[in-house]
Amino acid sequence: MRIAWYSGMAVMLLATSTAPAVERFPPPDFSDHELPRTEMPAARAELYEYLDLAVLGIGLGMATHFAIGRRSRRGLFVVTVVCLGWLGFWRGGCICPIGAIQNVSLALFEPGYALPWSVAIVFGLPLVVTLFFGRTFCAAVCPLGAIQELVALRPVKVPLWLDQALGLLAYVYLGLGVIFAATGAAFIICRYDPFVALFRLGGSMNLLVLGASFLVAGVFVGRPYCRYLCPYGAILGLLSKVSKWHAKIPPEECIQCRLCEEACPYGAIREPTVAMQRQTRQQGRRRLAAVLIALPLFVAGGFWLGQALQGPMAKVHPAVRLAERVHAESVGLVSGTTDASEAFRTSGRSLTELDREASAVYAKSYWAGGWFGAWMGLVIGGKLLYLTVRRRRAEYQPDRASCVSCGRCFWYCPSEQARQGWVQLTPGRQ
Amino acid sequence: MDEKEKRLRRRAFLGDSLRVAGALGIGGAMAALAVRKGSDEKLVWQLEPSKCIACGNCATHCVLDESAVKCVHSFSMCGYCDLCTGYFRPQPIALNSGAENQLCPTGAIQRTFVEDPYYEYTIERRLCIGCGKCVKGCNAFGNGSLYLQVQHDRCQNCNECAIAAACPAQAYRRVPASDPYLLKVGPQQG
Amino acid sequence: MNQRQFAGHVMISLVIAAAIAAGVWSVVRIDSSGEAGNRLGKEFAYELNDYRRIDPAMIGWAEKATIPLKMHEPRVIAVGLDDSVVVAGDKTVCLHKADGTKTGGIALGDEPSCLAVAGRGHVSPGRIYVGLQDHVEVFEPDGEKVAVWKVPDGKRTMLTSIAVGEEEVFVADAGALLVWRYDVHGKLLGSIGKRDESRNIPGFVVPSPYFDVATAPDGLLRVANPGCHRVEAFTVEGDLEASWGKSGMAVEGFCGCCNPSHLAVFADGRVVTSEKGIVRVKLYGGDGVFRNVVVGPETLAPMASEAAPPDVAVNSQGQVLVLDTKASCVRVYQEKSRQ
Amino acid sequence: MMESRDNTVYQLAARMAIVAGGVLIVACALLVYDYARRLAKDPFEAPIYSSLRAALEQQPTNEALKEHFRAVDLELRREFFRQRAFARSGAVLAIVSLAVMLFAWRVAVNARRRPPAPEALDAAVDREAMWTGRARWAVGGVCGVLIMAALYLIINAGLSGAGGRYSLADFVRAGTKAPSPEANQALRRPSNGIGEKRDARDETPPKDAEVAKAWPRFRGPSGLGISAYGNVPERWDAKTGQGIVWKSAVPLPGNNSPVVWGTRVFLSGADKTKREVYCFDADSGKLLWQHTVPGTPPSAARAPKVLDDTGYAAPTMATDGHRAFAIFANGDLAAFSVEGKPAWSKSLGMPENSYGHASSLLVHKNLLLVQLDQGGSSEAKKSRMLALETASGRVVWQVTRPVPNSWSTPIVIHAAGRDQLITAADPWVISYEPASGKEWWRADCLKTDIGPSPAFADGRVYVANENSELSAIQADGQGDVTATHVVWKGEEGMPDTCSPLATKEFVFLLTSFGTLTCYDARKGGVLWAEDLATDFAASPSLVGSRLYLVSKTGKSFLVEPTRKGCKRVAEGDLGERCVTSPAFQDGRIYLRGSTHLYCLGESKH
Repeated sequence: MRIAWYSGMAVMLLATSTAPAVERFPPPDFSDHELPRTEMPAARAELYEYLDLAVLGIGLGMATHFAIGRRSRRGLFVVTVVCLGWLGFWRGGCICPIGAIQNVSLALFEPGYALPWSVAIVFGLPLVVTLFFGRTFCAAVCPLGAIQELVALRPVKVPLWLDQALGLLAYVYLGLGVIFAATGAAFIICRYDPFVALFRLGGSMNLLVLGASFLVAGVFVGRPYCRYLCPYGAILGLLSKVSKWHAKIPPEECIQCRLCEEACPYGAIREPTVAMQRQTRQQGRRRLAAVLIALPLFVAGGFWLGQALQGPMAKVHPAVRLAERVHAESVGLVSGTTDASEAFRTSGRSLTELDREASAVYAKSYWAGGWFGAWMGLVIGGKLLYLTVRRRRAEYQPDRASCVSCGRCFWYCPSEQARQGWVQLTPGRQ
Repeated sequence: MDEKEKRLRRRAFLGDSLRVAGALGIGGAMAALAVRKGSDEKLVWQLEPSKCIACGNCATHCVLDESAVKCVHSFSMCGYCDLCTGYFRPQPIALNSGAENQLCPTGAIQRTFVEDPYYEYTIERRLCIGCGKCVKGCNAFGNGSLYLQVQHDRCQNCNECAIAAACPAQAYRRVPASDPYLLKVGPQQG
Repeated sequence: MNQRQFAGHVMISLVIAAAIAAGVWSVVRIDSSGEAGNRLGKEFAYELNDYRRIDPAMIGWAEKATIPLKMHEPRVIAVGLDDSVVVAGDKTVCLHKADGTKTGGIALGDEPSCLAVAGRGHVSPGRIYVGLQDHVEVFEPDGEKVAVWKVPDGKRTMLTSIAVGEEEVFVADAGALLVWRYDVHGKLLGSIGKRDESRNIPGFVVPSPYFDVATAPDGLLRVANPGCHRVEAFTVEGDLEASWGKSGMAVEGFCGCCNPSHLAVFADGRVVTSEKGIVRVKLYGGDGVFRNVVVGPETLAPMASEAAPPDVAVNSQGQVLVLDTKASCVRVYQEKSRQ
Repeated sequence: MMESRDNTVYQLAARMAIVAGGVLIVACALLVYDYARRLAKDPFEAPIYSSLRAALEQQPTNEALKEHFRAVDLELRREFFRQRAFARSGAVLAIVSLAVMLFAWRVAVNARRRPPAPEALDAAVDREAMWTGRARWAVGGVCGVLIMAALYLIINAGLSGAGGRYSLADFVRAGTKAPSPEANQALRRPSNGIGEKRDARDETPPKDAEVAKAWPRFRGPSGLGISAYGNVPERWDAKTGQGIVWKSAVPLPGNNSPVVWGTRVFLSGADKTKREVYCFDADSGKLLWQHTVPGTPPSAARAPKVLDDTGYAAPTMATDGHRAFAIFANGDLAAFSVEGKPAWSKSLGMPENSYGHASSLLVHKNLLLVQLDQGGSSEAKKSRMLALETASGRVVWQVTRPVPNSWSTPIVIHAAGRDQLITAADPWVISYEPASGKEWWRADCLKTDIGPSPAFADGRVYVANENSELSAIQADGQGDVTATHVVWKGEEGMPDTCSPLATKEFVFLLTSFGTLTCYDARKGGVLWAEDLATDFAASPSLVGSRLYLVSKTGKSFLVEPTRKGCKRVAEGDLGERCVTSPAFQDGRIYLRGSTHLYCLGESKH
């Protein structure tokens, strides 16, 4: 990322440049006038950092408590509103664990970059909680999830096959986010965060329109960002699969009433399976074998295709774009200059130096593209594997990867209603 | 305890161990990345005045409607000119504060008489939108005492600063929050 | 599914499709790398191009030769005996023959800020005077250091120009806002140009470190008063005899806050000036009437952000020598009508 | 009772939601309107503002006008900040109304919340198998979309704004070679580079007389194929060695013709991977020096696609007596001092040329002119005419040409009192001012692949090509002269690669299969045609009143044309294939065969 690059540049600048003459030129010798001092407002105090982390921690705890322990939708709703207010509108949605993926990735690949500890906590805490309790972070704490949760008023059912296929986009986004952060090109997840402009009540019109379009779509398609794009959600979904105390729908015995499945706005509830026919089973086995054989091929093919993306990948980095532009200008392929090329020429930096930097990014992009392609191959192969392996379910269960523990289904479950004492079950009604 | 229950319990234990190991792994990895360089200093965005070309992107690419970047005046570098090219349009009709002579579109610079032949210029932060027009004027003819800085009472300190991404001179970098400005300072008087 | 439900589904599908379309449209339009510029109106743009453009008919000089310098940052130029070219910068003084071949160099302890070479009428012709921020060092042409002259009250001292007469040496001090007058042995004889209403001297206004002095054939000094956009003529005793110059971006005026930044005087009294901001070198008559342009910004500062003024010198051939610090060379100009 | 209460709540909440929704829509609409207005109407761009400012500049002392301007300015500044504040309050209003709407809507929904009544499912249907099956296909679809997107990116990978065909990799061969700082300097120091200028100082452009004596470019001093010397050999024979002064092997193949300046003969040669420039001693045939042309960014590592008939070094070199210039099929352009020191080199980018780039170079005064026509259609706007400073390689001017790829070489003529650079391509014959690239005139005369170069005599430009006609254009027009300045046209004997040769009296065309056609230059019309019964690629040349024609097999014909017909004066044989045009010097002819360079003339022994 640039941070390291910038600091490197700064060191070099200090080492090579002498103070320009003008900075040594004294101001006039006033007879009776004191030079004013330039007062600058201080940066935000670190105290707030602790406060934000505390809100995150308490929010996570409360959300888990209401989703797993108390099984209270109302409690979750309150946590949702509070967290949206604090982390979203008050703090402007920065820094969030979704964006923190990139900081972590940069820290992994750029030895000069130290991950700020607050970012490490923001990134790691929800992961650990998810490992034990499922996606309670998504349920109420994440401001991006919260705002979509609140607008999901008239959800329609997205067919499961489409839902699964679109879910792949989150892995694409995750891969790209990690790769571009690793090569230091950009933090694209932050760049295209759809709600950040809404949280700040202003900003570029494009971002506002993007946020509004997600909200409008979100009225009918529950949590479109979380389900189909959120890269952090993709990670949490994987972790949630192995969670120990994931939210369950029927507290005791499932009566197969299908109410919860109808009620879930996110299509996360899976119905019980029927016994397979022998023929299907054989076919399934063959298919599984085929997918297992194809999986390494997908990965290899992905790598091969991905490394060919070296050029376009490198171009995301500003240094590569600048180097190309400067060269193109110098051989007359393009006419005129841009702000960037003009700034470069006046900066006194040598083209060789820029080329060296750009070439380094370019060389890195080969591997970046390759690994991105391999990742996509792995994801697609893995998804096919998931869709091929047959699971057995005797009752209605949430799919742990897609379920965000929002708790909407609790109210609909007759068993839950009985347990909470909201209704009296009579043998006659059953 | 029958065989089945035993097996289940073993599985549960195995699962728990894995989860605990995973949690420790995540925590450990994060900790390792965080303490690696021992830099526990909080960082904030700032722009390097010596690289800035005053292109005006600061005024419009900030996530805030009113940009966090505003003009700053280095009093110790100023020439206190009567004809300040950061204050006056290139060909002013007269050297007074009439609107027809002023360079700043929002009228954010104040001009006060100090003593013959010196005038002092101060930035009215409230009105400045960070377009950098005066910076260009001052850099072209004067000492470069007008320059742009991120104002930390306004800056949201985004994870990736939107202006940094749009800066053609790549003049943005992170600086320690305890010393969040890159000020231009000339020799003090006397 | 009844008709109403169907209509509802169609509506919802349309709304979702519209939202997706709007989202994609906005994502495509996001200009995160700032390539589309700042989108501010033209009132927010600083435009000097109209003033930078110079009517080709005004340019009365043509580049005859270029003397390349092997310097990182040349700062000042002077013409010595037999039209030799002396350039200082990079903590050295470089001596060249008139045709540009390098003949020698003198190492300095610090960055030079001004330079002059004694002419034929001087007691020791060819002596090189180098100003280094707060003192003057005097060298023989072979590089031997003869003397070091201190400036009184050196706290605010910033030496920006030296002019060598036959018996005296004048040193312009942008910090003290006056011209020091020395005899050839380094004895301080006094100062010139201090604000004095009784002698009708307005004083120098020097808002930036460019403040030039030159000797002229009429025996008077020519001193730039950049803050007032004037060239002033003083007697060596410090009486203000005449002044000329007007401010303005247009070609006949001195542009910006403070110009001219450098000047040089021909043997016939014509004055060559160099300006910063709109980097141009111009020729004025001895009476201060604008004659023509020697070279304009298109050559000296192709990019508008390059604003530093080039130092200028003149030689006995009637040529103007312009020190192009960016390209690290001396450009030699010859008047077209004399070609 | 419950029912009715719920109903009331629902009614209330629903109305509230509708009202809040209305407010939200209004707020959003206002915001969008405000945004559009802000875009469309910058307060400071109000007409009154600029008109007042203009008026003030006219009358700088009009105090009333000043007051008026100040009042307007203040109002506009207020308006500017008002607009900004409006956006802010609009956003707050929108968010608040959104919150209210959501709350009310939720209450309404809750008031009417009923447990859903799902239809009974058929327990026997294996829905799991059904949806996973579909999902597999859908995943395949997504996979396909991703692959398509990747392929699109890979194919369109390239430099934005430069035809999309170059990337950093082309500029910086990773690690192989740091790009020359020259390219950067050329821009930083637009008027000249320093070291170069020193050379340029003692180096004035060659005088016309010097050029006339030399053979500095394709088809001689003016590119018209006319020798300045009459005393050149008429007969030679490779078998016997008769009339051959010397013969030297040329290391790499190339279909370019020799150029000569003084005692030096320049040639270039190239294959798929290497590009070289050779300098031979004109008297002895000794190879004085040879240089590999450095690959300068964005010189492409991959070899260009060329036809064998074109080769990798089809363009003939040019020289101005100080430097020799060569261009190759991959767009690499290099200058060497005649003594053999590399002067500069640059790449113009891989020409997109279906047969391989073949237009030769020429020098006019201090400019090296390069016709770089490329692309399959003129719509691509890829064709350019460039003028580079001979001393530095700096691009002095370049213009985009409305033509697709072509293979002809431009000529510089002097007609109608001005220097004209004549270029021929499909369909335009365009005349430019060589010093600036300004267009003088153009004529729509040619069709399809243009190989022959234009010819010029007596104020008229002649162009011809297979599939089009021979056109005689009066070179004193302005703008599109197709209808006004094409004096006559001819249809017979159209050449494919051989350029026309024009004199005051005649225009000669030579087809690739050996028909020499003679037209009346003044009035047009065929005077005669002669079948030489062999294949030709080289252009005809004129020595005195005689034509020299060299066939592909290396046989040469010397013919004396008259108005009635032609007389074959002599024949020669080079003994090897020859597709290049001869260079004529004092008593000598330099001719390049497929593998050797020949000097023809009086043998010394």
